[in-house]
Amino acid sequence: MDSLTFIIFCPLIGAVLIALIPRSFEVLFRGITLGATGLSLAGALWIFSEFELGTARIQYEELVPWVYSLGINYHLGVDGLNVGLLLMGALVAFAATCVSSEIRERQKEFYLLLLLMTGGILGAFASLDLFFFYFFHELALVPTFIMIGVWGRGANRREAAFTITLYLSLGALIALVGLVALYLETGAHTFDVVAMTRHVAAHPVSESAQNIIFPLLMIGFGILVSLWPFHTWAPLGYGAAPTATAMLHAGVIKKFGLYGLLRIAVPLLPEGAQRWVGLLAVLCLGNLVYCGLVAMRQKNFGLLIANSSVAHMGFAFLGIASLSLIGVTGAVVVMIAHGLLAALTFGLGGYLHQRLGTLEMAQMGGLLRRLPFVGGVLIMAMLAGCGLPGFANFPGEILVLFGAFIRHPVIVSLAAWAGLIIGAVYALRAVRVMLHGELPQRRHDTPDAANAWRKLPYALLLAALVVFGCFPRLLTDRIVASAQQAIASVQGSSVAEIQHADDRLFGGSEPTKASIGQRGAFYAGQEGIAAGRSRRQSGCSIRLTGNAAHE
Amino acid sequence: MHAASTHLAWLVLLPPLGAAAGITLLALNRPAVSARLSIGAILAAFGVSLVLFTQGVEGRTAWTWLSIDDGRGTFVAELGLRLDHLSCLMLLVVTGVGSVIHIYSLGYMRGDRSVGRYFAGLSLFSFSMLGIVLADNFLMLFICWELVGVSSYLLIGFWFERPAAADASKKAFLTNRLGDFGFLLGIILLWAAFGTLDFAELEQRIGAGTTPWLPSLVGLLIFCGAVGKSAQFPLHVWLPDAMEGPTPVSALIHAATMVAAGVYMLCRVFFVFAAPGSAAPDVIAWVGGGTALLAALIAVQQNDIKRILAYSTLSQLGYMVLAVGLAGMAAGAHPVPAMYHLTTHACFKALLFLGAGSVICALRHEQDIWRMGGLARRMPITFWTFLAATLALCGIPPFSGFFSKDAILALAWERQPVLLGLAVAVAFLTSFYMFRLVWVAFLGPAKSQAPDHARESPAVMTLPLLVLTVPSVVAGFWGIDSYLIEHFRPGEGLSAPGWLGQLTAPFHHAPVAAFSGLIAALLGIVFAWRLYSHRVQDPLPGLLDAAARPLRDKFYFDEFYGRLIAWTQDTLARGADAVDRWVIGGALVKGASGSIELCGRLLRLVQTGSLQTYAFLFVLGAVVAIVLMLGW
Amino acid sequence: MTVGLAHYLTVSVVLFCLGLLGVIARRNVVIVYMALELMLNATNLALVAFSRFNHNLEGQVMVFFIITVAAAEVAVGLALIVALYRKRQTAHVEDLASMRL
Amino acid sequence: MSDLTAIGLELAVMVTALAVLLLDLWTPPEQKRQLGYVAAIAVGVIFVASFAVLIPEPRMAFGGMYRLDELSLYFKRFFLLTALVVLLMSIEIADRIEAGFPEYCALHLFALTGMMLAASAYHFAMVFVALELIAVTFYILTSYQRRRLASLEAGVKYLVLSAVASAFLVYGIALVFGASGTLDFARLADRSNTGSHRMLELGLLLVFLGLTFKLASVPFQFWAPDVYQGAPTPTVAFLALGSKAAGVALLIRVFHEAAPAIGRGWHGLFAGVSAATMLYGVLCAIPQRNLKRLLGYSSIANGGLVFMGLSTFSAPGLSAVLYFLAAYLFTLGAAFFVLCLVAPTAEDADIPALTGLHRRSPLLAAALALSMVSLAGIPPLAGFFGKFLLIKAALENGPSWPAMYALASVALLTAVISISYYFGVIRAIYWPGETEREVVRDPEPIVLSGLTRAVLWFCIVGMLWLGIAPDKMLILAEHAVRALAL
Amino acid sequence: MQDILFYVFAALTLVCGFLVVANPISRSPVTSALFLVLTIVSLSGLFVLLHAFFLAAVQIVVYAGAALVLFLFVIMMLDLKAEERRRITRLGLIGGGLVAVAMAWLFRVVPREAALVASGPAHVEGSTPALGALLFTQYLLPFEAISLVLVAGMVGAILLSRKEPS
Repeated sequence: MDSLTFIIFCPLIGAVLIALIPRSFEVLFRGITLGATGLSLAGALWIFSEFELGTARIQYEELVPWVYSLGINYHLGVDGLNVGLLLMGALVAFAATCVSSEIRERQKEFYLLLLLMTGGILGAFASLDLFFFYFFHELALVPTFIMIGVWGRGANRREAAFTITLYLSLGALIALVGLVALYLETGAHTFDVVAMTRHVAAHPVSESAQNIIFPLLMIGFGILVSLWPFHTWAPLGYGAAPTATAMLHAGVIKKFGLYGLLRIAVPLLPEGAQRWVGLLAVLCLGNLVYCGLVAMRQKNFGLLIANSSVAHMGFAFLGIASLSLIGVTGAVVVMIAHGLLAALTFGLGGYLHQRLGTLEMAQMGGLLRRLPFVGGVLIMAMLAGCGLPGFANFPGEILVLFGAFIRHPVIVSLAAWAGLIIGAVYALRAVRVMLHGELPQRRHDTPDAANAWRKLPYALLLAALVVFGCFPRLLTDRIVASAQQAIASVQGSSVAEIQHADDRLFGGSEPTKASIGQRGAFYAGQEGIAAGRSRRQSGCSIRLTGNAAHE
Repeated sequence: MHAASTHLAWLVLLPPLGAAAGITLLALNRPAVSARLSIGAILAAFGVSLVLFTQGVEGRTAWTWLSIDDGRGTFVAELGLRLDHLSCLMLLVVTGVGSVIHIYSLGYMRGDRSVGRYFAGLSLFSFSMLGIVLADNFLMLFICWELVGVSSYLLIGFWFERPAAADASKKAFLTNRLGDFGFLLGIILLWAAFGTLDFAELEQRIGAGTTPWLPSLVGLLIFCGAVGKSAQFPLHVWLPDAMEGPTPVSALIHAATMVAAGVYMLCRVFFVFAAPGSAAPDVIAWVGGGTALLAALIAVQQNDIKRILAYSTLSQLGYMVLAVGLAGMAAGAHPVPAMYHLTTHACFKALLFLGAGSVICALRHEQDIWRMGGLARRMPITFWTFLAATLALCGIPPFSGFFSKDAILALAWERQPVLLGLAVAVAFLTSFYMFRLVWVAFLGPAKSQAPDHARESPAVMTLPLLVLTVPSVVAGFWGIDSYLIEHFRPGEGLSAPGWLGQLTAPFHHAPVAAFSGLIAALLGIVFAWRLYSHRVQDPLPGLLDAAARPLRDKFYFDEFYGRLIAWTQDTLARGADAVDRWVIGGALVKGASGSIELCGRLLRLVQTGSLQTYAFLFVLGAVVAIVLMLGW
Repeated sequence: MTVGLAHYLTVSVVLFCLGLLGVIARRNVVIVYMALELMLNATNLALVAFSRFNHNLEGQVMVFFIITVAAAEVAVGLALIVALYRKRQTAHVEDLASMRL
Repeated sequence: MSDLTAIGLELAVMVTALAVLLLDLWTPPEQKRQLGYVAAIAVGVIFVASFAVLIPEPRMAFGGMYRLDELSLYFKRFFLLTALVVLLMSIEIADRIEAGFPEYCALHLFALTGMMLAASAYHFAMVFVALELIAVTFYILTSYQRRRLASLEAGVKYLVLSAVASAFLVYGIALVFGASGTLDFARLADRSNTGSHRMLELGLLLVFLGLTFKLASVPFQFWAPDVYQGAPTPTVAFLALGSKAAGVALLIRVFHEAAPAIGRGWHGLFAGVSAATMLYGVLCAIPQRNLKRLLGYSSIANGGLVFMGLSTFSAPGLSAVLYFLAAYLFTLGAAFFVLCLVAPTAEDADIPALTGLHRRSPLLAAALALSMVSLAGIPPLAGFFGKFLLIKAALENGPSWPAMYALASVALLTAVISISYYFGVIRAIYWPGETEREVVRDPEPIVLSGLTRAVLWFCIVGMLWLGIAPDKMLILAEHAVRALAL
Repeated sequence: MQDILFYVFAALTLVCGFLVVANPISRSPVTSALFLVLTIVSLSGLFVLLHAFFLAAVQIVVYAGAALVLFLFVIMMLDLKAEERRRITRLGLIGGGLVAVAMAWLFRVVPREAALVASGPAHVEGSTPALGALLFTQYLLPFEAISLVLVAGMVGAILLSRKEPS
């Protein structure tokens, strides 16, 4: 079995195993799940470490023709855009399994669904075929629904489960229509992203079609990522979901839409992207500012982190809307960082809920005294959430802000406001109310994470956040070449726009020009574009030979 | 030798980080180990700094943290360390004062159950602060800037179970963030305009000329960072509250180093403000002067020993910022006075805080000066060192504060006489409130039972006091200013006179400034003596009547901000929440699903179950189909 | 005017619509069946007429099938009424509305 | 003689039906159930044998009445497999059939013969007779549980409404005959431009309306929920699958082969019917609490989807329809099979009554849940790929006829809405009950026989197979459509 | 002569047809059944006019002979008194009348376009042998299939109407 298939199928095979084992062997289920996600994690780590840097070539490629007449292939592969996401997904899945020890009843179903979700989302990230890409993502829909209903919490979990399911299906279907339209418009008769990209390079999609398909994908994927104003499902759903589901969903599955935008919408529809990113940038403010403000008003910790998770998505959108290499790279970093962070916060929220029976912040206080480990990790997570250096969110957000500034200066200013201040306000308020202050009498016997095993998931996620935060080149060196390729088609037409924006910002006065002239090839002098283009072509030729080997 | 030794800078930076990480991971519950780790790390950093300083090492060393080349320009974020006169001196201050305070903490924090956490925070702070000092580009500066903010947050909130401490830590962090917002925007703008964040390159490119409004805007935005960190008006409100942290923390962070980081940063990137045509220096000077006066006025009516010191810190920071602004007003100037004052202030203010800590410890955490008195006899070492620091602060020659403050007054005399007047007034107020403190707490009669049991603190606390007294007294003769001038104007600083020349230099250079400052200070002492030498109650409210109230209540800034936030941010948040709940979540989402369901409920009323109805609808449907397809 | 195809077709159409009226308006299932027979008979008439004027016998074959089917339908339908009557003593459609919405 | 080989499959089914009727005479009452197995095995064998039928090119028989081509063969196999599942279902409820179980099986086989004939009909007389064979048998089958008033009520409703529909159909046939002078599809295709065009159009429209009854689509959709609720479950399954597919087959034949020009001109009618049907089915289903009735509405909505594929008048659209039907077979097969086992009467089919099913029988719960997921069109199950193909075909037609975009968005909207009620069923199965009535105190496990398990697994595997590895079936469907020479 | 006969039969057909479905005097199913017989008989008269002699015979034999007897037989089982007590439903009558009239109006195309269809003079073709030949050659398959319909109908009628075993 090839390595990517191995990563995807470990959880799926685990699920089949669990389905076949009788209910009475309850001990086995958790073990199998840990083993399956652990193996996936190991595989993802291996791929991540063996990943060849500095190239946009697709690595670990696997290609099996699947449906001939439609041009659907089982096509897996990683490049910079998804290698980190894959690792993050596997890590979160493993951590989610670890924290699921709180599940006591109907373990068989629970772990089965958990593995299904995991396999699905890893498959979605590894797929290079539109069909499988979509297909794998949708595997998570039903498990989410059942998990919220059966193991969820709160009185309104019925409403939450239905809302999240309907909303996500709506988004997924809109995206599906966009994908199918894209397939039809390219005329390449293939769902294979690689082949499609190659085809589009020679025969671009007509501009009018791009202008229709891009917003379809933007809204469809946007709904999946809780783009404002289609975000209300997220707080509701995550507030009611069991811990592991919320971790996987908010952490990993939600990134699918962003990944789709980067992998498909932007490279294949450059003109559509040019035209619509302005709107995307404005909407992302809805996430950053508006949802941040909403998070400030929440009295329930679960809702607070859910809203904050929605708010953070704004950075990823902004990075994509920048259509610049720096911004897009930043967006990918944000995706990974937020995945880890969201999983961590939801994991901690789950711990608190399990121990306290509530997440109403008014009923907590001074918990840090009783929970030095969990509380400490929670403080770090909240600080990471407000963009503190040392955690992976910081490099991502910084790159996004820098990358998007020239195209959207005002929006970046407001985004920085949201990230630095609004984010800090609600994060610190939560810490203040829950962990600081006096410990209520009835909370005196709240136990901390007792042993290393209990601490492991939180420690793992936090460690990943810190490692990527301190050494962001682990991510960016892998991402850059692929991000460059993703926006290569946009850049051609983008140079003039950037120049225009630059002129608008700094005026046309001569001294500025002179100073700007010193920035090397900042303005994409002809050499710059030519270099980019030749790089792209060489990338293509490498891939071509790669495919030939498969065929 | 030199090329190799720039790498030594890493040895300054990394031990505290290692200590912080080590304590967090391994020794959180082992007080002795954590203390040793932390103190060892800061001492090591101090040792290396000393080597760097004495060897006069200059140059830079870097590690690429992030680098993205997009074919148009490169976004490089390096963790670059820059060694020059400015950073070497500052390293010495930070590690020197830091070492002393670390050791002092050993005594002060004895018996607390979270010593490990305390030292971890302290080490993290040292690392971040050293990072700011060494940074050679804006991004690294910003990173460490943020880390300083967070370590301050962790340390202020060290006793998190006290609501006041928890609130204060939150307030400090958020207020800092407000400044950082502007700071970050400034950095982004700089990068967008000049394509680099490296100080040296930026200095060149800005020097080459820009659009006229750009330096002003960037300068003001960058200054926002300093306003937050150095607690300048209007973001000064967090510093007094930060006194809720342990006293050594107040000494290290909120007196000597962190708050000075803003001023250090202004000096470090002085080229931004020095750009011709920039309006920023005027604003900076006025903000600094205003803060100095405001804080001094408030300090006059404070009764908490640490708060008095905190407002005094604010006031002195105002001086420094004022100095930077004054320096930037004219072409070709340099902000040496600000750095000079920063250095001396670090020593004597740390000493003051440690002295206050010693008193607080002895009185079992009593901080109200009106419940002290007569401590001079019971705690002689504390008293004499405290007095020395006070004299330095008031600018009485030959204590170090006189020289550095005089440099600022001289600069003001050169540039802006109105600001000189303001500065002199502040000098008067400074000596007034400081001697008020000395008289009430140390010299006057005991005002409560508390001082009766007071005893001199143990050696581990008094020794640091003594150590710090040395630079507080004699730093004025060391020629710190010429060392610094050498940084800004290579070659000019070498012609320093001997120490005796140093002593009399102020009176030669700008006699008006020197004498006015000195007279104001002496007047302040006299006033304080007259008013407070034998009082058990503050007579000032009686004398000033209604005017004393706003002073005591800090000019109502906290109340005003509370209202402001409630009016703006909370209203916005409430509005957003309501929109989310009622408009988006309610009207749109629930409305859509509800109306669809309603359609369904209405539509299925057609399914009456009656055969005749069905037959009728069948035929009706057929009629409609025929009409639609074939017409009438 | 000699009687032609149009005349026969008119009769057929009217008869068909009479059948429709019966199905809709009458509540006795037996009469509904009769109305259905009318509709089928109208069809028969049309087919026979077309057959004659089209010079094509196929229409008549069709009529043959329709008559047969109609007979089978009536047989089953009446058996159903018998069963229904045994169960419920009614042959009225309005009594048959237990399942709705 | 060659004509007889052409109808070999139908003959075999017919012989089986008659054999079952005859064997009934000598079978003791307690063993009558075994005759069900006989019928099922025979149908299974015929199904397998159908793969031995090779048709190098379309072949006509019985004077052009009957056409054997890939398309008809595809439908025949579909009907056979459907009948197999339905017969197995019938065996499960044999003890609840009052009036003669062997006849019940035989009647299904008669209907099956009618469907298979319909798939090959190439002449309006054949169309009429085949449809009536289906209809008359279903009159009997729906009212088969004659002790239940609901079953009788369903029978009467089905009979009267179906008869009205066939009156429209047959009047339409008469008009077509009158206008064109022929009933033969091939000749009609040649002549459709001569004679009275308006009368021909009116005739075809009436035929169209008559066929919409079979698909339970607008405007002839009202019967479905009532009949689904009242009729015996296996019959409902056959009605929803077989009868509907027969209608589809005839719609394809009539409007693609007999009158292609008019059909193509009427894509607006198809699209309009499609949109109205989907909306009607989905909207009415939202508040529905009875699973059988719910499936009735769902069947209406799916009829609309089928119409969407038909309205494209393109090869991808039609192969999507064929694929969708195959997917629908496994999906509904599983759903109705579960219903047979857990809900002996219609009242038991209330959705809240399913609470605790996962504890009573995990397999049943999983099968029902999976079929709901498939109906909702969510991967990895068959229904998803079917809907995917349909939507793709619709969008493909968009450039030439933009209204298809609107139709695709209606399909999209209804797909989303439909999830709400399909998932309501899943909720009932897996979630713990909320109200007092829903809480199952001491659930009684449902014991399943080996055969039952096998059938359920068959349906589940079929759903997964069509959802995950659609290639084979898609090739089959495309191959079948190629017979139409579009 | 033929034309007069046509008008007579046509009028009889329609009037009796109307009386089947909407007899203003009696709502008894028996009356309806009797008028149905009349309708069918007059229809077979029309068939004769159209030279479809065989069908005319079949019409009378099958309908009047078999189906009608069946109808009457069933009607006799029912409680006719109860039928009398039922209210008249104006709504059904009005609604049904409206759509039926609308339908008739729409179908006016049919007689109007008859001229296009009937190109030449009418032809006598309704000979029974020709019909039989057609039935057993070209129409063999549907003819055989219709027998299945009858079998099914028969089986069904027996199953549904036989007395339930107690």
